[in-house]
Amino acid sequence: MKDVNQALAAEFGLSAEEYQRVLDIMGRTPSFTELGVFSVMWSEHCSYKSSRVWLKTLPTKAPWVIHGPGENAGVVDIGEGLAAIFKMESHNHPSFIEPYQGAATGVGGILRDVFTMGARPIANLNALRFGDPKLANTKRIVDGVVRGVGGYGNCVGVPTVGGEINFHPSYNGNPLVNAMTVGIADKDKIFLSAAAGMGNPVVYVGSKTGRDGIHGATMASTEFDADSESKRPTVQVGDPFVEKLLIEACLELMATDAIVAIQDMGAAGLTSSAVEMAGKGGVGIELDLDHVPQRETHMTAYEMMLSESQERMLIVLRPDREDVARAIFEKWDLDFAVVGHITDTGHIVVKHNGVIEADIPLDPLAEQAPLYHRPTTETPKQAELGDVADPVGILPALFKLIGCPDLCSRAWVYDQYDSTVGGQTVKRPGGADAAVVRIEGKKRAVALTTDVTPRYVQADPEMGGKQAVAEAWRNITAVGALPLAITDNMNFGNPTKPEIMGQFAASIRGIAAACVALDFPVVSGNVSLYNETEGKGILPTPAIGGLGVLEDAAQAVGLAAAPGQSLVLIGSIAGHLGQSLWLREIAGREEGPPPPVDLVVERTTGDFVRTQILAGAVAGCHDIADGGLLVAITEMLMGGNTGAVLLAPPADIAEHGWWFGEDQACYVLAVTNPSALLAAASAANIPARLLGLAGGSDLTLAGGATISMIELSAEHARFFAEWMN
Amino acid sequence: MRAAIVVFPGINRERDMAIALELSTGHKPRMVWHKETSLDGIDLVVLPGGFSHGDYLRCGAMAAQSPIMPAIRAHAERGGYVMGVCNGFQILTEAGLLPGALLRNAGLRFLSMDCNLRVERSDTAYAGHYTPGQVFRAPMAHGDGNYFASADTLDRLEGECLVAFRYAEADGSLTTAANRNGSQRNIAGIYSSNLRVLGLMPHPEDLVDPLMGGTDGKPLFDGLAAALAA
Amino acid sequence: MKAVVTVMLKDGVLDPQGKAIGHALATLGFAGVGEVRVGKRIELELGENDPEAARKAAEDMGRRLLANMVIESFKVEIV
Amino acid sequence: MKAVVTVMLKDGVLDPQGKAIGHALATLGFAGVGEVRVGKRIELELGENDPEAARKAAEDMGRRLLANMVIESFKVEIV
Ligand SMILES: Nc1ncnc2c1ncn2[C@@H]1O[C@H](COP(=O)(O)OP(=O)(O)O)[C@@H](O)[C@H]1O
Ligand SMILES: [Mg+2]
Repeated sequence: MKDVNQALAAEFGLSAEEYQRVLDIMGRTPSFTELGVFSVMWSEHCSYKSSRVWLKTLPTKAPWVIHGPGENAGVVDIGEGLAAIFKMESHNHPSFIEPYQGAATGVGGILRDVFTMGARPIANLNALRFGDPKLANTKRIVDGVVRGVGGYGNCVGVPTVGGEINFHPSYNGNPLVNAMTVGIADKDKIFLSAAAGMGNPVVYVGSKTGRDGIHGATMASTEFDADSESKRPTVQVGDPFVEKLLIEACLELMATDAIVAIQDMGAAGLTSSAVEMAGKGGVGIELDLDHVPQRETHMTAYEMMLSESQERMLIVLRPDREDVARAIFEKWDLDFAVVGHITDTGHIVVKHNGVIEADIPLDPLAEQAPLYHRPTTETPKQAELGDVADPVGILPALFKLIGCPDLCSRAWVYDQYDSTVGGQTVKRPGGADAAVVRIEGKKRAVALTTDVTPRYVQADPEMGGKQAVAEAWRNITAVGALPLAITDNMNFGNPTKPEIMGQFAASIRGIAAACVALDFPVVSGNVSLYNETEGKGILPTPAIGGLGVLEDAAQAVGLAAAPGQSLVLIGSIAGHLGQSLWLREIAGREEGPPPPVDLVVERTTGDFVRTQILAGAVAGCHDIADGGLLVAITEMLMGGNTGAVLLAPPADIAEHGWWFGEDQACYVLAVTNPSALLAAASAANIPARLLGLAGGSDLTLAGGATISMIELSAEHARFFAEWMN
Repeated sequence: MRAAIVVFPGINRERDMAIALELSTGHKPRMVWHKETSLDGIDLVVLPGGFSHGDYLRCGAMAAQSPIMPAIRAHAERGGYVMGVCNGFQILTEAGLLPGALLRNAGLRFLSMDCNLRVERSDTAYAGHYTPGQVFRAPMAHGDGNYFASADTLDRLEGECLVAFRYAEADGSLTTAANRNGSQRNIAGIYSSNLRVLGLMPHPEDLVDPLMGGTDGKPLFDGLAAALAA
Repeated sequence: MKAVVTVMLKDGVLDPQGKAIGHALATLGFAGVGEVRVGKRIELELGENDPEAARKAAEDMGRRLLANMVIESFKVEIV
Repeated sequence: MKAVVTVMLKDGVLDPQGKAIGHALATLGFAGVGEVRVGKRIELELGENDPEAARKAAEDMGRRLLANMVIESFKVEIV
């Protein structure tokens, strides 16, 4: 085995200073295994060394928050003694290297983060970003990722109910795969990972350990370069069947009183789970690797400690409950092995073949973990856009937009995801601004969404951060639910570049401001940095996963408008075309500042809309986002298989600005009694305007321009079908 | 009616099925672990949807070898009622309790969307609350629902009127477009010769509540409850 | 002793996977590719040392689990 | 000319399917079954008549489409 020195430390991704710090902590040259432990625990992925200082500034508290960041997932009180447990996590690098397995194991990993806390997973979402659709490689990655998300989620029987998929050349070499899981538990039966109890057995359950994904955590913490090829053997393969058994077995065990602490083996496998569990509990832990269930022969301590084999959990049991636990895992045909015990040494001690392979003090490992205040430079503000002429006219632009890769129907994607298993899916993908999933046996439901508009964040990271949170809040509001909390997945480029770190810091500022203004705290999240290939970084992509609650699922509304219903705009449109899809797709420019977000207006407008929905005054509701008002209207009409006759825009706004501007805090409502709604709005001082009447089979503008909905729907459905034929 | 749902490792629509059955019968079905060996006192045995044993090798192949299978076979031979939905249908064909096999969907992709099913006959315990030729909606969610059988098996099924449901358009016409998974003769579900064993790919159990988008699937369970009453 | 069980779809059972591969190969520019059939290769480590016993066991496995005789046929090879 | 491309997972890569099959064989009472690995067997009709050219073509197909070189390896046989 190589001898341990600075060169090896560098290979393991530790800087010279970091290695020196290891030497100081150990007071000697670390063993190969010890160096491995330090390198993964101090990797960006596990230590958050570049992002921690900023993450700490996020608002994480509210009366309904039971556990914020710091646990495997966030936990919020949703009433009736129930808690929603959720988190989003990235699997970007693995999905580039092996799209199917990368995406599949990403779903598996986030599921474990949620059920390890005692929740039965009830919904999955996935936020995906890919490169230029014209590239064959993009097609291959999209196909593999979508199959992988479905392959794993469908098999474990958790409905995949929502997400996003967008395209931009900046993701050519760095696709983003962010998976989110939501689970439900009794709020007084939450399981945590802090180990306790001198001598308590430490139990390993699930799949056997192989040489999978060794150093995955460090891989997830470095830029891609030519020799990423050589990192390929670390690809992990997921086994959703075993995951399903693991869910059922863990939930069965959790119904007993056997568990002291439990934690999934995620990134950095046995190392991070053992270190985090003992560290959080302020105890020590001793592992005897001879007892670790192994798939391969002659595995070294280093390999076993760093393996990222999937579908494994680590549990600290009450000593007198070992047999109860063993029986449950044997029933489910899962491995069950006592691999160690809790000590009072404050050290993690790893033995193999009677030899002590590692002995590391836990406090310094955590407390002296590197923490960087990386230099930041502010992103320069974009010049105002000024007037942009309309080169094509309204309906031709609509036709082009409705069929473009970023706005066309996503049915090809979600038709491959089982969205109904569980029998509780009230609003399926495509049916509403947020997915709505009822809690089995209750009237209550949760509303779920993921959102971010990377081109806004690129143009103005702070405003873009605000907008991402605002849009998540709006989407939850648009189904009638009360937004409660978010999880975030911060996907950025190389943090050692000041302009990248500047984007990160500014978007955190924006996210934080929006969370405060909207009472929408961050309860969990994940950071993925170094999303760069040959120096080219991705658009900054702080994906937001939002959760809201509906006391009665029957009150949820979708986005479809039915014939005979009036369309009413709530909110005010200034015709903001900067960074709009119209500007990119029709005028061929990616310029200008993103639409401004006024959080006070956002809140008053949304609260009004929600009140109207809960009062039963609204048949359909859709917020204005990508593509603007006319795209929103068209989506509502396609959803209800109807056309509409629309009224003229106000005289003081350019027509294309009115129809395609991406102004924030706006909703289109489909109602049977428009005058009542308009009256209520003016009484509440909320801008509102009658837009037109749904009906017929054509979309007709004031002045007579018209297009058949059949044509629009066909164009809407075309892209993915043709692309993937 | 006393119903049992067989729980094979990896199935995942057992709770959906239990909800639908309880809604129509008023009783919670008994959950039977695949390692049990008796079904005494059970009128209806349901093999639910999911991915038994991960759908590895062939969907349903390993579940068809479960310890509970002899009891299910005996129950069927006794003229008992057995319903297999999705993975349950695959298990029944693998076990030889229904003819044919379910191959990979023609498009090689998982299909999750509502489909229209045409009721081929309603003089059975399962379809009694539908009318012949009626079309109802049901979610489907499968990667291997492409029904295949030899030509003579198909002709026998048709001859004995053992086709239960076919993929159809809303107006009942049988088109290739409606037959998304490529099944022969648009077959979505079939009966055993005595009409007591039913296998179907789509999931009526997931459409029994207006909140979930409709109640098109409920008549199947109401019909069973009525036919097997007491 | 190692047994290799090869499972192929019977002729007449259409093989969408094979068709898709043939199609993909054509679009990749491989000319003149005719029929493509896809099957499974299952390699088993057997406790047996007697080739005949091993073959019998493998054939038994093929019939009872590894192949579905309605749509598939299989071959056993002892290596 | 006919080519047979056999695709197997690389050693060390988890084979969930093989694992499940091994488990099922054991419950069926087949004793002493060790590791089970499952791969694909792809039979291709090639327009080629020259064995060497056929092999080259098949190997090219293996690399570019039939095998996922990240986790799989393949063998070509001309028959
Ligand atoms: N961007 C973020 N915002 C808020 N919390 C975060 C963020 N990134 C990570 N966290 C929190 O830090 C903790 C560790 O994150 P992570 O290592 O991803 O969890 P796990 O190890 O369970 O995958 C989790 O509680 C997570 O919610
Ligand atoms: Mg975790």
